[in-house]
Amino acid sequence: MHFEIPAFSPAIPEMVLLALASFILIADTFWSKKHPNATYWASQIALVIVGILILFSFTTETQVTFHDSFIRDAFGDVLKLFIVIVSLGVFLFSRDYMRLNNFYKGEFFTLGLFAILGMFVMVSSYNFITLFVGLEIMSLAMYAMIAMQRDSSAATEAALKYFVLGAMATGLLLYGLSMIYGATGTLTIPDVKEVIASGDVNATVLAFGVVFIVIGLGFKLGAVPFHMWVPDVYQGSPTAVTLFIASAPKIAAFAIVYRLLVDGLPGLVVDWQQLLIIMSVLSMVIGTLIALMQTNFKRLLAYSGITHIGFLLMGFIAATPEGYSAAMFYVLVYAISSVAAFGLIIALARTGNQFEEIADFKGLNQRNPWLAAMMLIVLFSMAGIPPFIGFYAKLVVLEEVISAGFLWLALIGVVTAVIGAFYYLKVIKAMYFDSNEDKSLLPVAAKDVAIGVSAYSVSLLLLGLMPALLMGVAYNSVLG
Amino acid sequence: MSVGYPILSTLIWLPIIAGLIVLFAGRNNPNFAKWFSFGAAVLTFILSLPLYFAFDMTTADMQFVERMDWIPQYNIQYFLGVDGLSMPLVLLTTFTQILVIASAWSVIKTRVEQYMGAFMIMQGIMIGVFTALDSILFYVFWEALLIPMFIVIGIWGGPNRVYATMKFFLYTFLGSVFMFIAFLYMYFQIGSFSILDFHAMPLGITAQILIFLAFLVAFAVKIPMFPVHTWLPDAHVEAPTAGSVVLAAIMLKMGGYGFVRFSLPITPDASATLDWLIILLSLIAIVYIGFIALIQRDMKKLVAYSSIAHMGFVTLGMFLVYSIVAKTGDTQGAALGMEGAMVQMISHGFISGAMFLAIGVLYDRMHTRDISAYGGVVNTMPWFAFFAVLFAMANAGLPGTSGFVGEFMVILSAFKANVWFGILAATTLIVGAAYTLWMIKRVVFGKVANDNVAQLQDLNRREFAIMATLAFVIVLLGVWPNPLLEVMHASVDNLLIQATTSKL
Amino acid sequence: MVALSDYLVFSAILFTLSLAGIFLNRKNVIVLLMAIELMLLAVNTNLIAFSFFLNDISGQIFVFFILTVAAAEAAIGLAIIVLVFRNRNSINVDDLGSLKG
Amino acid sequence: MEQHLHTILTIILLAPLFGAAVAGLFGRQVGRVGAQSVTIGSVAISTVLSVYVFYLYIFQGADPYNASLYTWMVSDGIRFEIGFLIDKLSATMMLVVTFVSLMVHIYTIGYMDHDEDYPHDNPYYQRFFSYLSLFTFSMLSLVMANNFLQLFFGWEAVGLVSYLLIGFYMKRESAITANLKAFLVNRVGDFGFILGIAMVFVYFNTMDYQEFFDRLAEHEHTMVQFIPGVEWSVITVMVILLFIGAMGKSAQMPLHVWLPESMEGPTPISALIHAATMVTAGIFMVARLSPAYEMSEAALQFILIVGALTAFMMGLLGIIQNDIKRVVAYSTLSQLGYMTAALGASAYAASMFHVLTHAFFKALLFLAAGSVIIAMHHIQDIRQMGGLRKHMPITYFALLIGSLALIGFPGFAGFFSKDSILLAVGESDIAGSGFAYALLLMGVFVTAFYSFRMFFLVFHGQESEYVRTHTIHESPKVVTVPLILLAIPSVLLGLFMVESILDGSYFSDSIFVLAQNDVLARVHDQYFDSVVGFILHGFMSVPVWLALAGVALAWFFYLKRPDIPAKIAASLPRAKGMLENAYGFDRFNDIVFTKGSIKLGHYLWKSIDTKVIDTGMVNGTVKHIANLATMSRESQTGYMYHYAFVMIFGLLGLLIWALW
Amino acid sequence: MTFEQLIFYVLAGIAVLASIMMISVNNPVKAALWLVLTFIATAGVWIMMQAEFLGIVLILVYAGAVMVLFLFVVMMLDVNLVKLREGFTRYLPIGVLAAVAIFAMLYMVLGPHQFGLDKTGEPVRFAADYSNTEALGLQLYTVHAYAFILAAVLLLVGIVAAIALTIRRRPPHEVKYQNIDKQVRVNPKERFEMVKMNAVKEKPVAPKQEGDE
Repeated sequence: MHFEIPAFSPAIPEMVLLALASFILIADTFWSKKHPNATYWASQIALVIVGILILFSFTTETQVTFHDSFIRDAFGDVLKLFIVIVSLGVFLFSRDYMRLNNFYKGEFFTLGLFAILGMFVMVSSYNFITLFVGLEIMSLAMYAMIAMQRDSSAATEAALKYFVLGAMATGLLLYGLSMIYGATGTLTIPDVKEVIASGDVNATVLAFGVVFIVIGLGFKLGAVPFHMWVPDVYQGSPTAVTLFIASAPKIAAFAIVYRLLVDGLPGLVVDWQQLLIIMSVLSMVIGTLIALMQTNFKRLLAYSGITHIGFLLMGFIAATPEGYSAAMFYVLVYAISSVAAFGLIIALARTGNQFEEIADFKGLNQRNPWLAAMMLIVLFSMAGIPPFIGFYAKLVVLEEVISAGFLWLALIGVVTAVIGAFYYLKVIKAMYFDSNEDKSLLPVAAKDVAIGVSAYSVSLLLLGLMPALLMGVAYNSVLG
Repeated sequence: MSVGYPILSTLIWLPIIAGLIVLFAGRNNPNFAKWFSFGAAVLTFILSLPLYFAFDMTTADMQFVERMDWIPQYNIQYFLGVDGLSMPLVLLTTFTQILVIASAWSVIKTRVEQYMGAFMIMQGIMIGVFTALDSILFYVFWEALLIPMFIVIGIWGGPNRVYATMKFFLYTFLGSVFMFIAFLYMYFQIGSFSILDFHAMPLGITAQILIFLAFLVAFAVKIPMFPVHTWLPDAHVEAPTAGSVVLAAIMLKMGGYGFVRFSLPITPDASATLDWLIILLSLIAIVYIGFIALIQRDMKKLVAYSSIAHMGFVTLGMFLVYSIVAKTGDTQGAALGMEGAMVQMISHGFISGAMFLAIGVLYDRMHTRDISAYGGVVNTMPWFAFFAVLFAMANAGLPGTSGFVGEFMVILSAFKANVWFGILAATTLIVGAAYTLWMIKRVVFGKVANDNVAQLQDLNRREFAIMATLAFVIVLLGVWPNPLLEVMHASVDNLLIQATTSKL
Repeated sequence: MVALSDYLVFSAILFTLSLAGIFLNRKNVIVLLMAIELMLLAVNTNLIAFSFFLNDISGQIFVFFILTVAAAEAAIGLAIIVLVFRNRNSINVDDLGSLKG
Repeated sequence: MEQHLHTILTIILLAPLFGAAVAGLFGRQVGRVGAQSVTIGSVAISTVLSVYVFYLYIFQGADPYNASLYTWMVSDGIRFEIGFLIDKLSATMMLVVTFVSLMVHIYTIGYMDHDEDYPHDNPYYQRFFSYLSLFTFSMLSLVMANNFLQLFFGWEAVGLVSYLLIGFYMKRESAITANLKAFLVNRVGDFGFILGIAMVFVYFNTMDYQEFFDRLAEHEHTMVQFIPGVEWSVITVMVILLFIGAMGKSAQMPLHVWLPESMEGPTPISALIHAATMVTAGIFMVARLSPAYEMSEAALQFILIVGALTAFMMGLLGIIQNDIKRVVAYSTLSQLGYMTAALGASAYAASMFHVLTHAFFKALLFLAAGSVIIAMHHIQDIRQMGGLRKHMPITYFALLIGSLALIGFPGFAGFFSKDSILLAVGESDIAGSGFAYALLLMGVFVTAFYSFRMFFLVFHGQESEYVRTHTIHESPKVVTVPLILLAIPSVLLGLFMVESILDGSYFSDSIFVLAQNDVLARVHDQYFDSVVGFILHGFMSVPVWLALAGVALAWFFYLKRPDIPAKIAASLPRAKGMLENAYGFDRFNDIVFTKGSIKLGHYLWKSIDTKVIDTGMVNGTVKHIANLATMSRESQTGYMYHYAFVMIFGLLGLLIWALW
Repeated sequence: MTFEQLIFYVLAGIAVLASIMMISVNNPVKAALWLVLTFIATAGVWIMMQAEFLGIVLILVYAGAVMVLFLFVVMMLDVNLVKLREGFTRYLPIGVLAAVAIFAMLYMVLGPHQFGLDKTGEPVRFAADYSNTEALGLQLYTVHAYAFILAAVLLLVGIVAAIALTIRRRPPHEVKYQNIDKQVRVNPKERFEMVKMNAVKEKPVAPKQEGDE
């Protein structure tokens, strides 16, 4: 058998990340006693290095290696870069949070690095196997990170729920993949596309497989009716992990949806489009409705996240390159907003007041106007009010879905957006209009967290003023 | 047209940047916040004057145009310009802003920098609304305005402010998203978000009607028209004085502006088909709301309702053209209604602003807006009473004040369109006078009602200056509206051509 | 001769039974996990059957990875169950309802 | 010459405005003397210049002057101007307005010197002068107007000032109610008026009188449908709408209700507004637009009937009034009815003539009444007076002259104008003129009766308790001099004018009458040979005898047998009640319009705005969404197996969907 | 029915029956054992499909290791079985209905009319010397090397996670750890201190009186 050594260069960021993560894993056991912050800093440096590597190796050309199981393209690089950007924030905010809640552990960062590696693998996956393995690396690390706060019954409950349901979703996804394999005889994504395009396939089986795949993906994204884990996990997990779950994995999940449905199954667009429409509508409606009644802020963000996924899916429903780029833009915006939102919770959290309930935010404007303003930006951005970037995210997906002829879907979208605005306003109301019995000032606990979270929040405004920057990135990376 | 600097951008961004500076630097330094805001407002006003003096009245084209790419992916541009329809509104905004800032001088004591900052930012955004010629840019400003207003009502508002501000926000947000969808739909058709391109695009009747209805919802909420008006009284009642002023004087105008900038030129056939709806709602607003205003016990609520009735004239005047054309075959008389509507907007800006400021003056002293808590204010505050009666008369449409001009023009035009329109519109002469003057009677005249009234102090210099300025403008426009009208002739004529040229 | 459909239907039965198992053993987390293992078994059977009839080894490779993953997953899952039990002294799903609404 | 005249007219118009502004805005700074000097000075300038203009037009027969002062606005190709149309009609009115104003200004110095409602340092005094001057300005702008827009300006401006003046005692609840009522009732008239202007705009596309007159013929036969199937003549509808405005301003039934209550203002105002000027604005307007009114017989009929009814019914009400000012007020209403009736009979000149004479004698009456009120220390009830004759002889004679003029005693100014009207109506042959004539004749009797009832009760008979216990003396010079000045024209004015009025030479072409309607010409031909002859003829005509009968009856009832009126009143309770309620107009208005509007407002607010829209649509939607949200929220039970079930059912659903 | 079919049906039957037992028995230990049986029978089916390596792996790794882990956990946790069985049949009808419906659809798609022998044809039968393990290995270490490495990473994550989650460093007050380093370096002076005290005679304690507190 003739074997060719594959080109490694496209995977340098992954390799470096793996090496650094492994190094830190080992090193952590030595230095964790004396230098509790060493692992944190090492992880951040590792991320920066990887980010720089991605940035510097960026080309618009597409490279496929490892025998068609790995693809490096502009699309993937951009997503990876944003995963890094988002994760930098996640790590930054986590450290403080874990210290505050007495479960600071080096493993958190190493597992985080491995999860990021899993995401990278997902983003670059070009066959079902790597896609699946990447997904599992990420998921397993994530399960463990949730349960890391071992003494918290909420955290363990969340971990268990996430784990069981996640495993089930994986089973369904695999069942779907097995059917695609059965119908096309290949596991490689571009080959699947070719075989389907040739027409020599069992369409029923494919359609069936697509249902299972969509369910699996829907679960990872958190789309209704596969969303049930989302609120519980967001609420139960330590905020540092919620922050992680709500941001970077969404980017990765977006990537595999794109790889599978768009790269792999464009021939079945009629099938998955229908399914996504159902999920999108349900997500927007149910997510919005349930969010209205929430009192826990993290849970509220979870439901709002479900709604956002409904919007995100509209980009796929449009089924045009512009639509995908719109969805990509949306997911990037959503990830940044999530980091900012949860980061703000961490920035505010104190011993004895975790700032998880909406009621905790009462009178925040008097107690810390700056962070209140930051939260205001984040919430309005999420609500889709200009001039914040969240508005443009909605703008592009709505435009694309209208261009695809789904005017009614866009209408449902905007109506839910209006109803949804109510719950964001509820939080703003608490911050600005209500007064708290506790009128004491709430000085910033950790400067780095405050600065970081402000950077993320302000970026929502700045990007909103110059949306073409980010939009162009998404646009060019999908359309080439 | 050029004045040496990008005038429109300056007018938008100068106040916004000033507002941000105030927000940051004004903390713990309320005096700085006040003076800086005031200075910025005055500067903005001065810088806005060339709009009028360098304005070319002979053309309906956009002037002072600024245009550059903003979001090239979707062909969205940073595209600004004014014509005779929007330029007066810009000046109204810059002018009112000075009074708004001044009105809060000693009244707002908590978080002054946030208050001033919010209003400065609001000003920039409002100017953006009136000058944006790209629909997305327009929408951005349109929606962004909700944020500072929401905050202002919510923080410095009355006891029921949360309900009011939520209602305000959600109502207007709900209205405008349909407009947003309409923009997206039109972009999908022609690949451009430019309003001028929208004007020129062909559209089928079904599409037009849907777009028209989408616009209608957005603008009707903002104006507001019956039956989506109930947010306004609530918002006004709860808002702080300056908030009410901005709300009544400028934000309501955005709805009226929307009709002339979007509905009429973009969907002329739908407008022609559905003009009866607008006219019906306008007449309901004029008559029905008048009666409701009559029985209000809260001064602000009363003025808020009267605003709705007055804005009924605006919408009525704008949509008379089709009835007139249907009846007489040409547009003779329609321009009168249209210009009347525009004048009514400007004039209502001053008058309602003045009314709210006057109420604010009382509220600052007595901390109630309940009519029954007053009586005989004239005995202790003669100057205030002078201005109050003047403003009330203007509100009642007395000739010689600006309130008369627009109403007069619209009534004439309405009568031409349909006798009954004219008759119903003219009932405002009676009802409008009834509610306004009845309130004046109960508040200003009569014996000193109680000890609180007896201890009132008359206007201080600052308040006097504000009131006098407004009174001057109101009377000036009343006795000589021509300078205002001549800038809009060309644009109104052009608008009428657009509105009566079928797109089918 | 055993037809492909026979294998597939067999795996479909296993798959269905795993779903039924979820319904029946809704309270016992461990049995839930076992039902999921059953589901993976059905998936694997599917893949192997296709691989057999397509004469393509990659299906089996996939199964190999799925087995690997499932093992790791089981380890973590059980670790979590242990943690839950330590916290609540129960693995009854009914007791895991503090997060809701 | 033209430029010269233009400047003069501008000064006439603006001088009072300047005075008003100075006195009003800088009252404290200029002080009492300053305010009165400025206002009186400026009105005096206007008066002098008006005399000059009057001289130019009436005696020199100058050509009508029609020019624009400035362009108010241009819209839709129509110019809305502020300008002057000066001819004999407006020149006369200008003189009346400025002269009466001047008198009132002067009189006010004494009358307003002390006021119990205000402390002395309150600038009420300056304010009052400011109002008076402002009123003069408004009225001048009305009469000098050359277009409908300016007419409406002046129209509303006098309404505003009357509002301010009536409510001058702003602490009195009655005053501020009255002024609100006055304004609103006037607004009802203006409602018709503005619609009339709208019709002018629609059919004539101009606001300018001259253009309007020139185009009248075009629309002689144009019809308009207000209600489908019913066609009306455009001109008829238009002039009736305009006349509705006049009904409000000139207090014709049923829009007269504000006028009696407007007596809440200080007396000079009452005199000014109600005698000479504001209320005659309506009459003036109809005369000004006579070319249009002449084209519609239906409108003329309407005007005639309204006028005659007002003249009679309002006179009746004068009988039972006890407030001295109210008596005069009702007499004003009644006299306005006469003027209006004259308009209806196309006797515009006679109507204007009556306006003039009435202006003087009614001003005289009011000022005399005011003088009495001053003397009585602001007591206005005539039952508390009596025997004042010897205390205040000048006032006594002034009031006597005024009353004689009012009842049309031959030789007095009122006689000529009133008799012209009666004769004209009698000569008129439009439908309803007979009925109107009868009403007017009865009105003459009634007028005489109530005028002298008041006169006798005030000056003759026994001194009342109050008069005996207080020192009553004649008013100061500033009060009596205007009385004397006004008494002169009240006696003499008619003598000089009657001929030129009747032969149509006075107003000549500033008033237009169709030949077949020209009743005054017929009157002139039939009854007029010379002034003396006219007076003699008067003595032999029914009206004068009716008037004398009225005087006699008043003498009998109130001086001879004061018990009879009470008995009559007791025997006719229903008639008395009706009169006391002023035919129930106020009650009707109160119940239907005031309370009705408030009820309607409450209903609309509570049931539609609050209930249907707010509670139902807005909050209802919110509630439903909230309910739905709560329900959906319960789906998230927290139990993992439920989550799994949902996923499985989701799978099932999507499978079914995909296979369908 | 060929012999091959017979074996298939027997194995499949065992697997199905065992899995039915697994989902319906009360005791999780028994369920685990039934699952093991299912695995073993299924492994037989796999081997029939010439996937010998995977069949063996299934038995060794799955039945042998994973299920043992399950059993270990089940037995370690003292689970109240009675409570776990409550309402066992509550969702049975709807569960069966859903399962049957899903199966019906799966059957429609995967059944004989789609994948009958007439549709797919015969599978390729390899010669006896064909090594399934070698074929797998070749692929695994060449084409799928990347995935293979990732699988290693995955297992590493599993290890790290499991350790991080379950290892308990108990706080010092609960458990006394022996620190030899410290013990060796102990200085007697740190442990023993001479204190000089005056001889004081203790005063007798006053008898407690009532109401003293």
